Amino acid sequence: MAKLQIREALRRALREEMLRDESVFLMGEEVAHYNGAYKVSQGLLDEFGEDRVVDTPIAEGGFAGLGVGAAMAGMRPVIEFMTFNFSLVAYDQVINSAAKVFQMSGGQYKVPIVFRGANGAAENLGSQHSTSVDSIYAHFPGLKVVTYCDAHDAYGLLKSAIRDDNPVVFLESELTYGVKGEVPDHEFLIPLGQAKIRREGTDVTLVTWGKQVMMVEAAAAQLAEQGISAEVIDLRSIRPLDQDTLFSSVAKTGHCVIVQEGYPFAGIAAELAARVQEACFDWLDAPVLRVCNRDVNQPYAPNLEKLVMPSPPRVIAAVHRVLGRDVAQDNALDLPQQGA
Amino acid sequence: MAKLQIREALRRALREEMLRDESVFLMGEEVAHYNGAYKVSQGLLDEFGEDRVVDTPIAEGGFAGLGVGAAMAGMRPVIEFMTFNFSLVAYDQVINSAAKVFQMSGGQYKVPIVFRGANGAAENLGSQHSTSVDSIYAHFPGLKVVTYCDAHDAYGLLKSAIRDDNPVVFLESELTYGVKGEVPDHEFLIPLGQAKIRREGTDVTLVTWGKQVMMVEAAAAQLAEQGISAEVIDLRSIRPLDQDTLFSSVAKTGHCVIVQEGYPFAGIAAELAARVQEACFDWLDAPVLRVCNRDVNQPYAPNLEKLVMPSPPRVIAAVHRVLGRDVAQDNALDLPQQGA
Amino acid sequence: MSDSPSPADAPSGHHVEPPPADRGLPPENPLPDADKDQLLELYRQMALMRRVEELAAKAYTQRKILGFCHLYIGQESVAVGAAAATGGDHWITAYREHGHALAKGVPARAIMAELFGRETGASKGQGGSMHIFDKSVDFMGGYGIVGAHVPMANGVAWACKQKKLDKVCVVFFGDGAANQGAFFEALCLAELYKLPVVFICENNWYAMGTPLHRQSALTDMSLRARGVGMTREQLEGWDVEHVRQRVAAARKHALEHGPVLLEIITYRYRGHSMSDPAKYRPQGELDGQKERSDPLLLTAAKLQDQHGVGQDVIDGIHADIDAEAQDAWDFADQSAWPDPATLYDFVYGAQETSLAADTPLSGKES
Amino acid sequence: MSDSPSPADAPSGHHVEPPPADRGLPPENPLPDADKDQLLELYRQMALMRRVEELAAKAYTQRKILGFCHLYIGQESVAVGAAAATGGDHWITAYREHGHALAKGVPARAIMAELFGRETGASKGQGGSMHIFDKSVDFMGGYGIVGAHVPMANGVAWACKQKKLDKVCVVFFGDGAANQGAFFEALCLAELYKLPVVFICENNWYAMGTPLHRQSALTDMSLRARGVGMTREQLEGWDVEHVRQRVAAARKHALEHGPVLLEIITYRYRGHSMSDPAKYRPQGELDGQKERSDPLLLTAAKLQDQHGVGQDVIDGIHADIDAEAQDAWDFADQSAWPDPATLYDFVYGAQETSLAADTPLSGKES
Ligand SMILES: Cc1ncc(C[n+]2csc(CCOP(=O)(O)OP(=O)(O)O)c2C)c(N)n1
Ligand SMILES: Cc1ncc(C[n+]2csc(CCOP(=O)(O)OP(=O)(O)O)c2C)c(N)n1
Ligand SMILES: [Mg+2]
Ligand SMILES: [Mg+2]
Repeated sequence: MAKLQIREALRRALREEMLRDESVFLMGEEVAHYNGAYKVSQGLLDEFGEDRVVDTPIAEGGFAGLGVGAAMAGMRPVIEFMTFNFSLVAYDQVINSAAKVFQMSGGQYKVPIVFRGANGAAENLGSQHSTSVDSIYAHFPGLKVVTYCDAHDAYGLLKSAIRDDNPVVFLESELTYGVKGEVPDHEFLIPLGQAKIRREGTDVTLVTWGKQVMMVEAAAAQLAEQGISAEVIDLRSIRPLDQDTLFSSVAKTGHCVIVQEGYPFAGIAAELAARVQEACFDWLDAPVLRVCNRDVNQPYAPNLEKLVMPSPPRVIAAVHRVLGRDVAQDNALDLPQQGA
Repeated sequence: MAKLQIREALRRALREEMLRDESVFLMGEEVAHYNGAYKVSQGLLDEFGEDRVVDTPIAEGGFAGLGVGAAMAGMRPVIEFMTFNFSLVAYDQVINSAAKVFQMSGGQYKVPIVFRGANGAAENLGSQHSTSVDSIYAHFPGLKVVTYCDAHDAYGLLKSAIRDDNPVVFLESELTYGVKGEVPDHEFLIPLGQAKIRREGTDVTLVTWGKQVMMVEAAAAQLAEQGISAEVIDLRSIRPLDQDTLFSSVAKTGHCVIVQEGYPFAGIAAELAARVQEACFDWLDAPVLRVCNRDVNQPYAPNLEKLVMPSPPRVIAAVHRVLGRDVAQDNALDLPQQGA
Repeated sequence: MSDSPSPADAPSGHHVEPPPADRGLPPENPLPDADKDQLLELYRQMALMRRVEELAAKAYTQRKILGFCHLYIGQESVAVGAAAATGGDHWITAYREHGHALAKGVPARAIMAELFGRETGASKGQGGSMHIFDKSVDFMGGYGIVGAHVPMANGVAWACKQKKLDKVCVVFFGDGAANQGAFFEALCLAELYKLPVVFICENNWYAMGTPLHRQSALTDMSLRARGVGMTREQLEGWDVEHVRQRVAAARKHALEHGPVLLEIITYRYRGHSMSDPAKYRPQGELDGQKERSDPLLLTAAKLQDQHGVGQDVIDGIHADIDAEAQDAWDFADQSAWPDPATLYDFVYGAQETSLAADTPLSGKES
Repeated sequence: MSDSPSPADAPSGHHVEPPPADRGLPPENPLPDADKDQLLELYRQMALMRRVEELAAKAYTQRKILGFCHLYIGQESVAVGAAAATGGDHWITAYREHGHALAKGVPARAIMAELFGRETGASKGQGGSMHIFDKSVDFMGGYGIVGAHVPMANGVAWACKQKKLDKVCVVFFGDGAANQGAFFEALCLAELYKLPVVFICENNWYAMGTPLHRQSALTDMSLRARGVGMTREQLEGWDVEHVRQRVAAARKHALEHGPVLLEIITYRYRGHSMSDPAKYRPQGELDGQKERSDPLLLTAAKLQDQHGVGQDVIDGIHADIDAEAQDAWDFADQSAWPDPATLYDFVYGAQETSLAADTPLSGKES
């Protein structure tokens, strides 16, 4: 069993799938000669050549569209957005082309494509480079939306995403590419649509995904010291959503806090809260709470940015609230989530 | 008091604001010589000339961006998307430019711009022409998102949107441009951020906005015949959100059904459900339910499209469920909201 | 100081080409001229196309067809001429695609049934007028977001190139679409990767109600190619045989050297869609156009004048296509509505590729 | 068949222009040559720019500046030359904008404090390195989505035109940005509406690690203008005085006739951002470049050779700017962090325009 960085696990998945299937190719800015802005594709150009590891100009809409056409014509493109912030200039291609071709064609044309890249805030990148796009893609039927928290899942999920016959938005993180984890040496896949219980607990269900999993696990560890037993669920795939695992947990704990990186308004956390309160109404002892980014565009100043992001103290405060513990509220900054 | 079509009420608002303030101009495809694809801007070219009523090529990103720059430089552009489906090619400009300039500049540059146009399904237009964009704009701080259900509100809200110093996404509907309603002859404005109780009731709170208001009112009338007293709330403005009106109503009725046109997953209905269950947990006798589009891309076939959209029978079924009435469930199509 | 760079302007080590001169498509026509039978067939296709759409217009007024419906009448020579040169290639186009679909081999029945929203439609009633697809003849749709399908053509061509198929992708779009960023990015990428794409801008002089000179400072849309170094040609599209030849030349060039932008001048007789009365046309323009350069009339005249085809033969063709179009209507009208139980069948494609972990690796290392 | 349309190709009633020849910017230089004092001032600005950025690089390694930080070192002559010609106009640019900000008159202190994320920063610490704004000098940012700010320039120019200000909008962007659809749409709209915009493509030969010839089939980015009929010029940017003259010529043209696309050839000495080691450069390229055409060296030589300026004067300038740059650092370093209580102050602008219904109508009917 090797310890791999997440970028290495992703690279191994990419490489194996490219070896396995000649129709798989990787395309995006700096993926080839530069070996990837975050070095995920290091060495792949050398191994597979310019036809299969392809540098593009800065034209996300153009190459996302190219990917969709190639997928319809029998290829399996992996389109890298250097970060998903830049996918907004290609938003129409992902929503109106990739997600709809299968339906519009009455099921004739499948679009087996992966859009992958770094998502969400890294650190101190300002508001145009810190957007979490989870919610604005998961909103749309026809797309799958997948993410991971460690090298093991990164590997197994990316392989499944590439083999999937539908468009998959695969969300990575700049901040965790270098994080190491154990990945078995043998090949394996993780089916899309299965959440993972990262920590078992009895008092409260904490649900999250992506790089926030580690943060929530840290919060859960601190809660354990306070005698609070938190169950931590990593969704891994947002669409399809493994709601059963979530509901069973809440039925057991009676309390639920959802932690989402990104804007709160009509985010995935809202979707989960709406579903949990509907399905688990009789089991809930308190309302479902959400911990999200504060409802502002990301400021550059590091002291402000820290306030914006979900953090262990904010998760712990929410757990205290949901459990009715009389502890200082999550601070006043939570209140004015709506401006003017 | 005149009876005006909604398109006439919008036109009156536009015209008055253009008379009042020379910095207001209207720009979009076919708004000038063709008098608007849906005739909202009929006659405005003749009155105001080509500098203030401006036809564009089909380049939504380009003219949305032009609008943002003009707004920063002291104009008040009203940018028409022929329909909001086409705004997806300009999505980056709305999100990363319009919504963020005020924040990125540390409050130096305001962006007083209105993006307006038809939103959501008209009828039988297929999946690329039927998208409701409410949720994917309301997700973002920095934007305001406003809509209306009748000529009166269309007039008063559009005027406020144009005068607002922030970017406003103003959602109209192809299907209701011709619907007539009373509009007082004197000038008036409706502040953004105030919901309106369209019908008072005691048993259940029905929340909706835009063209679904009429549909929900029809459902409420049928419910009344069954002895169920439904309160109908029209949000009018999604951002800022008048949650107090909503919470007070639910505190009174103890039951809430949210009706949203558009995809359910991480939609505005989810946001409202999440907020209501949090704020009104102790008042709720049953979970908050949502009635949204079914979770599919819009099919063209008229028989299928009817199944997809919210409708009085679906609202009534949800009300029965939320009230615990033992009535036939909303049909089986509701179940598989997640594919594969 | 000159405004053309010399290699000395560039940092050392960089490869700098002089700005290419305007690149025209070589003027040679690659195909032998269409003979009488071929021309008769082209005529038949154009006439069928027009007849099918006339029926579609009638069905629309009877509310058998709903939503948007954009007719191609007047432009028939473009699709038919292009099909005669690229029948075996991939096609992708916009919402005004009934004609393209028919030319590419989608049966009239399947087209009409799609317009009627029936389960026998080309796209099973899911697509409607704007989204006709037929994988069996490589007809890849039918799209409603202006310009957005143009980049997809590059991907289709990419696949052809990778799979070493001797095929191009032909993509059709309007003069209005040539203002979209998607179109520009598509040109850039196609030229950079030298993809076998034939870009066909059907310049019918209007984008909805806006004439070309009010949407663009340049009204020769083929000139867009100059901004990216692409080979181009502007041509009149009235003569189906001429279209056939020049599209064939473009196809040849695309396979041998890389993409071509053709702008084909044409004209639509109807409004933009069924709901557009088209009052924005200058007086007499439509009539003058029909008289001067109607594709059907021109080809009929050529058949008679140059190939000695009698009026009876032409009449016979019209009788046949009337019957075929009527048959398409009847078929559509009698077809069933899609089954509501299929509503969720079109969200995600069933998995065909194995997700099993034991699928062996193949390729270099296997 | 020729590939140039004749008016006869078009439907009657339409206005068809022949395809314009390549439109070069008239070669006349509109300004008198910079005199000694002016040239000294240009030199001072370039030297200050470089010094401020050297300090920024140092601060970055000390983690006083975080996130992305893109240095402009090597390109100084472009911003400084352009400012000398358009100092009173509006500017809008991308993330590599420390130099532009300084040239346009944003104080070094406000720039450095913004990089440090302090409340005294140009954008109050909200923006950071990529989002510097200063409304008081019409410096309109600092944007991070490649190409997306280019269309905004049209709007600024639109406002200038409507308000009958004698001003242009100057927009800067990179060679990489000239592949984005947003850029193309901006050119189309600017030319259609004849807006007073000077588009400046700073061709520094790389978009991140990708050299120009691998991002674009055409490596003369000014040729993009030909696809939309715009006036254009490609020029070398090493000589600040030459940049000043040609930007002045473009400004004049923009005000009198409509937009201009200038491609100014330049070179960046550092990596794309602070985290890029820039290993992709061919051996010797950077050194050759510095030797051959460093903007500071060239101008210093000109001052000495043509204007008899002594080394002492040059040294004096450097002493001054060292002090000014250090002062900016100190100012930034001692400034306070933004107050957390202001976190929600930057979501929506406070309403300044009256929403009162009784505000009287004005204009024709009032
Ligand atoms: C992105 C986008 N913007 C606007 C529209 C609305 N619209 C549909 S067709 C059309 C005109 C297109 O003109 P052109 O490209 O010349 O094609 P033609 O209709 O003449 O065949 C417009 C504006 C759209 N469908 N998509
Ligand atoms: C839409 C978008 N895609 C990708 C990026 C990542 N990115 C930032 S700068 C850059 C290169 C830009 O090159 P160029 O336009 O030549 O400007 P330069 O950096 O050379 O000044 C890239 C790819 C981005 N910021 N925005
Ligand atoms: Mg057209
Ligand atoms: Mg560059």
